[in-house]
Amino acid sequence: MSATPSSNGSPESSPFTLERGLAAFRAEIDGPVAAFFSSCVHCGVCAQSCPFYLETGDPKYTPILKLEPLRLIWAAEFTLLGRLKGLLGLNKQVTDEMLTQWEELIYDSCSMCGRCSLVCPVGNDIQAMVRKSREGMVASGHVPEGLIGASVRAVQTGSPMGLQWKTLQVQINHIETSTGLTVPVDQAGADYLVMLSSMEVINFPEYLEAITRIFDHAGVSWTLSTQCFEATNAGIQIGNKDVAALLVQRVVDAAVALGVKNVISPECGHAYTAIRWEGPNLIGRPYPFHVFHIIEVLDQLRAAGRIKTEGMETDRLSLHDPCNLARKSGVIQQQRNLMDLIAADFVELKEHGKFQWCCGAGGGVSSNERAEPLKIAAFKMKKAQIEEVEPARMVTMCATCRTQLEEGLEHFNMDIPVVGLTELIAEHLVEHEPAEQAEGAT
Amino acid sequence: MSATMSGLPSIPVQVETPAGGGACHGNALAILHEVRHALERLISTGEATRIDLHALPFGAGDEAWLTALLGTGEVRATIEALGPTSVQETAIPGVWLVDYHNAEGQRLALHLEITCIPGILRTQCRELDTAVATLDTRLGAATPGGSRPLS
Amino acid sequence: MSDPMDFLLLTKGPLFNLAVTVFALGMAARILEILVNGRRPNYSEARGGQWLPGLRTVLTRSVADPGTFKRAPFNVVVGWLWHLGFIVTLLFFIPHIALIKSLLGLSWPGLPNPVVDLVTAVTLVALVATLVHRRTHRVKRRISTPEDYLVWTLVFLLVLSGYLAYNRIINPYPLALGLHILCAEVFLIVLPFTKLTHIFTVFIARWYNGASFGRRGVES
Amino acid sequence: MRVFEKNPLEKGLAERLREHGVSRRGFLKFCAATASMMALPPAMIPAIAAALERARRPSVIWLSFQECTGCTESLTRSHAPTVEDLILDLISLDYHHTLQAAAGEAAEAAREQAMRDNHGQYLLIVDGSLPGPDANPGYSTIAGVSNYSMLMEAVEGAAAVIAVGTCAAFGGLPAAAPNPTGAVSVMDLVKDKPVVNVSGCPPVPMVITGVLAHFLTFGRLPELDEYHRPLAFFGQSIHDRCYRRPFYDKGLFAETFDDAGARAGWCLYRLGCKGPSTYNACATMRWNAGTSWPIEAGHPCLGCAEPRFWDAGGFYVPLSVPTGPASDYLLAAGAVGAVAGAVVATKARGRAKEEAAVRQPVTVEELEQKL
Amino acid sequence: MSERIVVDPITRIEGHLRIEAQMDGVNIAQAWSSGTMVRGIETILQGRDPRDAWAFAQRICGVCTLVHGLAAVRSVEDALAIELPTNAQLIRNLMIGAQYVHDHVMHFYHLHALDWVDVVSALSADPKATSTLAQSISGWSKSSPGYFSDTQKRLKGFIESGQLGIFANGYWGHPAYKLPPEANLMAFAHYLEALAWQRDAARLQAIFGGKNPHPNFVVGGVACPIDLNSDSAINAKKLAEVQSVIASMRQFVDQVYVPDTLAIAGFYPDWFQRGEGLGNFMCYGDLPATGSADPATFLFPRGVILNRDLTTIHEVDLHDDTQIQEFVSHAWYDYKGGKDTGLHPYQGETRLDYDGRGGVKPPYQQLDVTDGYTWLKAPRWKGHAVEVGPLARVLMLYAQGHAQTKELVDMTLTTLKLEQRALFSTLGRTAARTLESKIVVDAMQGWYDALVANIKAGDGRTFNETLWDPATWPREARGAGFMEAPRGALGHWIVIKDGRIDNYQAVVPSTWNAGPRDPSNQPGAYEAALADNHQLADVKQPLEILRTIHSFDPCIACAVHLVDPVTGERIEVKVV
Repeated sequence: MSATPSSNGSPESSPFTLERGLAAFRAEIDGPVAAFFSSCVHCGVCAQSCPFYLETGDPKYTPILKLEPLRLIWAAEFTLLGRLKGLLGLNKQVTDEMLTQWEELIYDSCSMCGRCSLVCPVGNDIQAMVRKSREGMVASGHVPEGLIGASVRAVQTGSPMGLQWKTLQVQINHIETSTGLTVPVDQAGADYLVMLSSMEVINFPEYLEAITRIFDHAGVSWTLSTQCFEATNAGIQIGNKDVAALLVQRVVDAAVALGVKNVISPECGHAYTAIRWEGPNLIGRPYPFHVFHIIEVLDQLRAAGRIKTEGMETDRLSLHDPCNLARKSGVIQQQRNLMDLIAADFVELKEHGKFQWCCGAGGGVSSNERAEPLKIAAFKMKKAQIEEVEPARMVTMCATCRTQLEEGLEHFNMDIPVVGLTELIAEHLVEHEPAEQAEGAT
Repeated sequence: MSATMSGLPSIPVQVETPAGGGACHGNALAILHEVRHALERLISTGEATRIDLHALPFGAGDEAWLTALLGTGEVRATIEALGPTSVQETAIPGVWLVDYHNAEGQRLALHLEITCIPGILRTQCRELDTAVATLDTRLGAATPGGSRPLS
Repeated sequence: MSDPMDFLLLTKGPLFNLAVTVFALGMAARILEILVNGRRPNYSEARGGQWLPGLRTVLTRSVADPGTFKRAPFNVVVGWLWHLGFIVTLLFFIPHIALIKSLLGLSWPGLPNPVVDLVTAVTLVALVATLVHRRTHRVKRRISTPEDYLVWTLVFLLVLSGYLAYNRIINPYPLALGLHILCAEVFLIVLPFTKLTHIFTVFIARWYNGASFGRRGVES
Repeated sequence: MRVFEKNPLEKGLAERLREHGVSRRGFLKFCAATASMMALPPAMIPAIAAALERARRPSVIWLSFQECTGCTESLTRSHAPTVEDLILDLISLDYHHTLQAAAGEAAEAAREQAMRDNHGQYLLIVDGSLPGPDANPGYSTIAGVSNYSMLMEAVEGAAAVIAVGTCAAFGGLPAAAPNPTGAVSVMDLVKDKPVVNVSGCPPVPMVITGVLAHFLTFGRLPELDEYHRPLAFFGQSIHDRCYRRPFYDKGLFAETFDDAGARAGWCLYRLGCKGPSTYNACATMRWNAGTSWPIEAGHPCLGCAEPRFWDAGGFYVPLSVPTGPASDYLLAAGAVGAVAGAVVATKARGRAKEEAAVRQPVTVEELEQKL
Repeated sequence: MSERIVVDPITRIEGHLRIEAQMDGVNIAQAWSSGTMVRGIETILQGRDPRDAWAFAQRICGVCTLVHGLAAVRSVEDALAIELPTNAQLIRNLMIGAQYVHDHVMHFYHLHALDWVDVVSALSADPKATSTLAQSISGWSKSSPGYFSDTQKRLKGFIESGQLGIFANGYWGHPAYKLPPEANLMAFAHYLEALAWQRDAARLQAIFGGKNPHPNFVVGGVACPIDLNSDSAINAKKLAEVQSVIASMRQFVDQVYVPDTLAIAGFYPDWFQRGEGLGNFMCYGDLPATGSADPATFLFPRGVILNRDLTTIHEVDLHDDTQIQEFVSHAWYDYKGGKDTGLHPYQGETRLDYDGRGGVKPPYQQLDVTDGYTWLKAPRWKGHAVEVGPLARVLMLYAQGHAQTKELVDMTLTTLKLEQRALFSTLGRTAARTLESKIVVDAMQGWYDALVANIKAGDGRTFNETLWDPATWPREARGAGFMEAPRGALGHWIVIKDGRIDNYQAVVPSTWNAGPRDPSNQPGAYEAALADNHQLADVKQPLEILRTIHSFDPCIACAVHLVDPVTGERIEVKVV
């Protein structure tokens, strides 16, 4: 499989230059990077954790190899030996050709799932370094078109899919009609600002409805913001902190404008990573609010006894942990607590939690049309896992994962529906008189 | 001037000697295996073997351990030539300990011989040449007035 | 300088000083390169601590997770075998302890020599196996650089020369010991400038990893 | 090598012994002792007897240069053969400062006479190093003649040269750093004659007599190692033949001279024993009629039979420990390295920071151009 | 110019000694003593581990093989104030004692006897008469006519072989030989017996020190541990061996050495009238009774006798830089402060300067005695040239009223019908050596008994570990290690800095005795002794010179080993 460079513009016309890229690479090198490269022994164990390698069998997808441009710059400029070699002109240079070649490795064949970072014997955080490498790739103009498109749309329209508030408003109206509940919008001083992802809004409208019902049931003070509803961050996926910071700033501005105490990240993995972990650093200061994933909030409500469910799903359910949520953010037990509320026949995939396998779509792979074959290949890992435990349905809590699971299972003709955990919870809420509930809510 | 000297006092201190005569540092055991092979050779082909114990790295207790293990047999002989040489059959028939000392009693060599009779015990053919002459001389000295050989 | 004793004294004297100098200079530089770079401030709200998870990872990363063990049993078993063998031989062979004591003033009890000898033999076999693996496994073959083979050769020669010297297979002994010390010196000299650096930086790398994940509430 | 042809009237050893009343058994015993002394297997005794039957006394000239007379003293401790048997029955010691009756001119005359009478056939024994041809000849003279001149003159007619003691064999103590007198070994100077090195400080007495006995018995020199030492005595290291070796193998070491380990006879490696790198016969022949040897008496081997043993690290420093002040280098270089590393990293960081200051943020407009 | 006699090499000594004597008719008018070999051991010692110093220093001499090693060890122990365990002190005393007796017996029979004994004359002895003579002087068992007959036969066979070996070119038949053939035969027999005996005597050092020559020592005690239950330590078996060696030594001294000395000396009364020389004698003292180094407990006392005045003993302080000084005005060295200055060993400095200081280019016939003529320095005590050695010690003991010494000296003088004045002579020196052997060998039994008693009392300590590690040492320290070596007062001075040897100096007995003239032209002991009433019967066979020189038991390698300890500079001198 050969990489198809996406950089179609001629170098002269492009604002992105090799120098700009190298500077971006350079800016990303810190102590951990130096420690990691100093420690790599070329053992190849990282390959054994990468679905892209495991399912293609092509050794070029070995994770550590994806970092070669970053490593070369570190070796040449950040080490004594490199400086000495540099005086003699012995250092291997990072070239445009090289970066062109590496574009596929850094974008198409990496979902930044972070599993390699967890198995590397010397402790190299490879995923973090892929993230860093993408900064250089963007600045030098070596980025897949799909990701550029998503980024441009996200900045220009507020959503990577071009979704507008009016579309969402239609959906809100529909929910209010069907549930008889009010979806609070721009409620200043609410406890929670709920963020959404475009994919949910478009593909899984039941999510918003579920939230509306659960929060109503639990008496949670929450709101949406017309100023900003999109939590996903194409800047993280493409790997550019300028774009990412811009998008994070919108969330922060909305939350600050409404004066909320908490922001809830939707059932979307990278959105959580973006606003929970990277956000404050992108804008260069701590938030005046807390950030939670919806699953965290639901589990808190459960623990507080504010969610009462009835009935159990009787078919065999299994759970897919989104990488960004579980491995990269430590939200692992919460979803299991919630599953225990409603699933009578819950079966774990063999490797789960922090050692779960990626669906293959994260890290912008799903926005990168060119990577479709790789994405499907990588999914085979998940598929094999699912086949092992033969669930009737899969449960997850990330729209990207859910889409990938649905598409992938369908691709392999497997009749296993995929549901979101939040909706599942909503389905089992104990019914109360709406009035009573409304009183409690006010 | 007094020519006396103090007598050798008895050994001044009591020692707890381990049974067997001394500690084995490891090499004595290997020798015993070699002795065993030599004995088998002696039985099957009649070939005699000599082992020079002096050339082996024995610890302080090794030799005592080895000789105690081999034990003491029936024959013991002392040859007085250039100092004493003691020949001692061990409790293992055919295994002899031949201990050569110089005139001052310092050991020259210590051999284990695996043979029927150690060579040094046998009468030396070279000296038989002079046997008759020596006897004649002595006879002559013993006979008043001198005597001629009987033949 | 063809004389074995001259050779031994050269390796025990000037060359050793040189090797130690280059090693100390290089290794200190390497570690400072890392530490001076440091980390950028992190403004996100921490879910867990850093120090303890970092230290925890320094230890736990030595043991492969079950999935990796299942998928790369050779790496795990042989890697363990020869690393352990190397460390045992290096740190628990009496003459090495004496050397370390003279350099650092630290000392500890050693292992019986036959144990070390056996461990060394196992290490050698394991090292050969790693080379075969490196040449035959598609990933390892793909990611291997000349440096990997150089380092393998040095490590192998180092262990082999020690084994030959201890078992007195090369004679005279001053030559054998001198060769072993020379191997150790070359090893020390290249250590800071090759992947051998990981002997020291692995602790830093693992700590950074553990701290980063630990901050996010994950035991890595 | 042709030897012993000069004096056809001289009687063989067996006959000489018989004349002072030594029996055939005594002779055989002498042969057994000789075999043991030459470190030859007892199976060689008949061959030794046959050779000694005919052996005549070779002329031996013993030159002493930069020495301490320890080697001669050692020779007199030999009990098989004894020094009196050696000088009366086995060799003709025609020049030897410490033992000879003559002095001054008479002594020199005896040497010159022996060299003339036995030209090409005498054994030349040397103990002590000597100032080399480039050193001041005044550093060591005998009868007004420099050691170098005397050696070269005596070597000319020698059948072979035996360098007794580490000084003669390898330069020894006088050649230890900084070698103030420019001392060299015999081997450094004698290239056209066979040289046997009987090293040791001093050599084991039976090794000196053993080499002489070998020459006497077989009329030739024994097989030598690469240092020209007789393999029969220097073929194995002290360590390989040490009775304390099992303790080394078990990892049991004396830590000091009077601890329980020292009393129990544990290995002396940690006290600096140079046994592993020292090739000599002490462990089997032992010293002073088998009375003891250094390790048996609790002291680590100094390594005295090896070249440059004086400069091979402290006598109480384990063999594996470097001879130089490596830990000082470790500290100093570590400090320098730390600075260098810090400078490199800081420079690289500085550059990255400078670039960050003038960094052009990526904009959507730029990205759009790529589409 | 009148005739100059040169004797080089002086044989039957340790080392390389040359004597030049200026004749005045048949009399020796002046003599010069020259050590002709140098090695530079003190320079070699610089920068090394002080704990290693003994091994280097020991190789100063292989004959008095123990003394330099022990003096070196003691210098370090003095510098660091290390206390010795009692057992270690007693074992060292036993080793020193064995050294004395071994050395003195070998000197008498193998180095000195042939000056008095005509080996060739022994061929004409009557074995029966020899036996009668031997039995008349001693109860020694080997004295039958058959024994002497066998010895004579062996000698005859040897001489008839035509290869005289070590006896070739001796001054046989020289008119100065006075012994009757029977005494010569007896002495020759004892020459051979002593060779055998000394091998046994040397075993004592091997038991404690691993080997002889050059037994091993350690700073802080002895290397051999004591454990009666171990095969690898000093145990009952080894102690019994020690006892048997001591017994054999005592027997030989009592029954052979002492009687032989008296018998031979009886034939040479005139040699009690020449060959003394200086009349000044010095001892450092030695052989402590206990573990402490308190001179009051020494068997050999410390002090100086001047001008043969036995009534006044002057005190000696090794650390006082005005007392012991070395001069190089007639040696092949130079001092920075000028060749006529004197330096105490702590400040000792020496620069090899053969060509610059009067060395004659080899090969040479004659030394330039107006300038440097030896590798020996000239040590002086408060400016006095002094003699050290057995005569000094016996005089010191005698002057202090040591009972056994008085008894032995008086017995000797009575037996030989001599006055006390006869002690100050060539044979007085030789006799003193014999008598002190008797004193020491008797004392050995006492040390042995004390050692056994101490072990029985439960004290097995042999080594003081507390200051073994150089990390425990002060940054700077200096000490003097002294000994009464068989040949006389021996001192090693060490300066330690940062755990390494900064300066090392040895001033040895033969430097005192064989040293050259000093700046005020006072001769050394040899030179003075040779100028004391010596006539040569035959200038071609200067046997008389050998007699007096040998009476000192020269040990020249000891005396010449000095190379610049201050700068460590190696001076390259190209010979034009």
